[in-house]
Amino acid sequence: MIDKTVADAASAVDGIEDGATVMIGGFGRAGQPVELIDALIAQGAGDLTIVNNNAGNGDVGLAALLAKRRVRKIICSFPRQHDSWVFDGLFRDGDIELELVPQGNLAERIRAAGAGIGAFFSPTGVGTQLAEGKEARTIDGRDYVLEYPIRADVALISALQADRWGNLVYRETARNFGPIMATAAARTIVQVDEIVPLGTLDPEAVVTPGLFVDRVVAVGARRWLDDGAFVGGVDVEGNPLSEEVTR
Amino acid sequence: MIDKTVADAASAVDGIEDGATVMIGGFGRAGQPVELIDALIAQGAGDLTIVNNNAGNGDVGLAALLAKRRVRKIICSFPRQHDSWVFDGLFRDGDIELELVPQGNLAERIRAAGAGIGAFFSPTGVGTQLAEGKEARTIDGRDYVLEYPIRADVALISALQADRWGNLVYRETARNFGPIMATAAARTIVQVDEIVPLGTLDPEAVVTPGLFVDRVVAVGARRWLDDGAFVGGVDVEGNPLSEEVTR
Amino acid sequence: MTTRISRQQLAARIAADIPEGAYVNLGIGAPTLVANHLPDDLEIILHTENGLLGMGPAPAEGQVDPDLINAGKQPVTALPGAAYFHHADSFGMMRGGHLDVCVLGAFQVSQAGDLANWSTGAPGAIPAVGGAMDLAIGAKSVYVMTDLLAKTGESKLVASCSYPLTGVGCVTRVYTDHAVFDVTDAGFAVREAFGDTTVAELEALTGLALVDATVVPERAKRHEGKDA
Amino acid sequence: MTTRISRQQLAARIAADIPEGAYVNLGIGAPTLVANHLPDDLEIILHTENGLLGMGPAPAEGQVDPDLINAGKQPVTALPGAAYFHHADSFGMMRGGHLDVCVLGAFQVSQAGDLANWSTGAPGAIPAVGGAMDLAIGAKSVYVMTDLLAKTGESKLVASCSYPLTGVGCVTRVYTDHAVFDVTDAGFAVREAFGDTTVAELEALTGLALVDATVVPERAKRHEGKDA
Repeated sequence: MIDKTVADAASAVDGIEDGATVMIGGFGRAGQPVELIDALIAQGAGDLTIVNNNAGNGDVGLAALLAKRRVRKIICSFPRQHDSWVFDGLFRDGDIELELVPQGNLAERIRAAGAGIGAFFSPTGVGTQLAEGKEARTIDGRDYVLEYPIRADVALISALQADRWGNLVYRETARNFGPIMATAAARTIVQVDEIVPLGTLDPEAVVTPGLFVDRVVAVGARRWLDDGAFVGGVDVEGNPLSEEVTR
Repeated sequence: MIDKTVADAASAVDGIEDGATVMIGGFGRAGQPVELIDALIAQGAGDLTIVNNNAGNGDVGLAALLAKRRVRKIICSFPRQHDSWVFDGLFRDGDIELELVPQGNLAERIRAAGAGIGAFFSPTGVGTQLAEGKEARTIDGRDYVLEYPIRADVALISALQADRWGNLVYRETARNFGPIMATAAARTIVQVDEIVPLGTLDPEAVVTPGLFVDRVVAVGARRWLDDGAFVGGVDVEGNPLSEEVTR
Repeated sequence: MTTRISRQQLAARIAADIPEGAYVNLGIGAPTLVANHLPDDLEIILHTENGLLGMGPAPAEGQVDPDLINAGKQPVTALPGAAYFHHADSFGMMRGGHLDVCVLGAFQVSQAGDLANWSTGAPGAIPAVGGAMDLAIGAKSVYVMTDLLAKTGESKLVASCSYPLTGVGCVTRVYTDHAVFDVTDAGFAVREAFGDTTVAELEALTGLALVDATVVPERAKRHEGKDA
Repeated sequence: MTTRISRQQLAARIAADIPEGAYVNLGIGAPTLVANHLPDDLEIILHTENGLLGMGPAPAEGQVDPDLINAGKQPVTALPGAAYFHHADSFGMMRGGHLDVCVLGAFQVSQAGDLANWSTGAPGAIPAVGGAMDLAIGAKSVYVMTDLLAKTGESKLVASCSYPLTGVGCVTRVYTDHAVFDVTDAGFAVREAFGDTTVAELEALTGLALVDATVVPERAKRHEGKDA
């Protein structure tokens, strides 16, 4: 019997090695695999390359991982935010490497890795600083730059429900990077609100087939869904965070 | 109020011009837009370039369109079948041009057109006759050939249900080429079993957002779903077809 | 002194140019104000690049759902007829030319339609681009919403951008507090000057030679796109 | 005369090499027979490139659903845990190296692992390739299922293919009615000879120098892939 479920978040992140490239899903807080990031912090792997849309917020989650100096390089589209002070400090001090990628190229490069595409010509970024040094070509009168796949050793993503084969459904805009990161990593680790029996998920509505998933851990319903509060993270000291959703 | 529904298949295909490139969905009979193809035959456009996985079966649908010599060129992966005698005859007589494309490259080239990708490096077909004359490149130790998008003036596809915004859900393996062809054509025309009220389709399960759809026509439940018989096509003489499903 | 309209008036002015049935992406910041001015009796479908078509207004008090946010990470709602999708599909919609209109802010727009809106290029600044470059090149019509003059008094309409570019030749039209400008092959054309503002005054403010939009056609759309 | 096993025995032999949890694509024709020999008590997930993971057996009499077919356009069923997807996603699974095993037929396999199975190259033949080239390069392990000898008596294992290629260096292992061969850097290695067949007899049949698979390791998999 195939059973990709594991008992807890610690088991889920077991074996992530120093120097690994780790994709982390989520756009802002939606789809952020909070419990898996906390487990990665506890697990201790360092010298990581992180692929995420942002570079951490406040002092929790990815920002906490950065604060512990576990991250050598980050590949993202939008590091600078009002609450990205952890990344900002590391970057100004030259303690973290940044590869800035336009968000759509980031998504497409991840998708290309999962789909076995060797490289692709994108019109995004043409003529800008972010295309400097990249191969350019005019095709049918339009200008493009050549973009390469982004692969990872591990993807940490969040979904709503899974079955034991690893089939996933997401919820609203929390879907964001999860489905493509799941395809682009050698090992895809997923936290879900709940594991449902095989055959429960509508095969027409499965977004990520279990083919792409290696480990699934149920972390319970996100309490934010009940009371509008975002909880579940830990701060730099490891203390639980309980914070109202920012409007 | 946005309303992409049209009254009948004839209205749906109105305006397709001589010389147009027309994508036709379906893999075998699953997802084949039978009523739209019949309407295109009646509409009369010729000198067409057709993009389809196959090149017609029996004497109906796409085969009937070919038999009426409306098709100048076909882009497909698998023209030769046990019942592709219409195409076979035209091809042997030099009366139709064939661009043979491996099925995955066909799908990815259609997807690239819809996603604004200028070209992409594919590992499929490397070192074969079908890659002859194509630009080749080794990336990270693997060999690839450069493949270009396939765009169309019109896509004719079939789905299960639509709403008046053109959101689509499909049924089982009848999904096949519909979602990608919908993105790659200047005008996407869809036949569905039924139009449902806006808000009926689960936004998590919509496969083709209405953004990609221009016209929708309800053709009623395919009778095959009721009695296991494939009907709805016409033969070369324009007579209705009623045929048991081939095992 | 030329006539200036308020930020809300400008949002309303842009909203008035968006036809029913349009698929529209409103950029982070001021462009989001346009949504408040879209007529209730017209169906205009909003796209947010983090994976939603059919975005609705902000939720009522106590109805915040942190899984349902816009590109600015603010809580939103979804309308009947909405659809969710992942980031690759979402940016495929944009890059593939399927959106009709995108409204963006700007630091500078050049008379060739180049847009600079992601970085001032200041030394030591931490860069962040997000979806700006994808939005700039993706929509059939790219509208810029901005004050004509920066806070320091310089014109944001320029002969050529000094700030780092977001996109080359991508802007269709610029809506400012003084006037609406089309980007044409002959440079900026004044499509509409607000109140008693004159073309001569706009030329003085921008330092550019301006043409009359009524005699120079709007720049051709760059994508074939849908014809619905 | 060497020992030969039947087509069904060969299908069973291949099925025995597929572990639980594997994602498997069975090509059109003889390879589909392998499905009948997969143990009922093991979960092995079948992929069909026309958009289904979790494919089940043929439907019962009267239960044919023409929307639910396999790549050979035969009616099939879907198991609990199945998922549907479109063609670009389906071939992305294959091209991206996510399938563990693919079983294909062959006209010829070269000792470098080249596969020829889509065209005899005969003058006037109408070509058709379907998904063969994608399957050949996509799976982590590409197994060929074939008679060792063509009907005309020539070996299908060859020094180099004379028929048009489907894929270069893509075959992992060849299951024939006489023996199982691994493709190695040293050429074909006899992994298992059926009955009283000897390596010398196989060398005579194929005209190739063969090595013993127990002394030459299996070719390394070409994709990193999943480690689950």
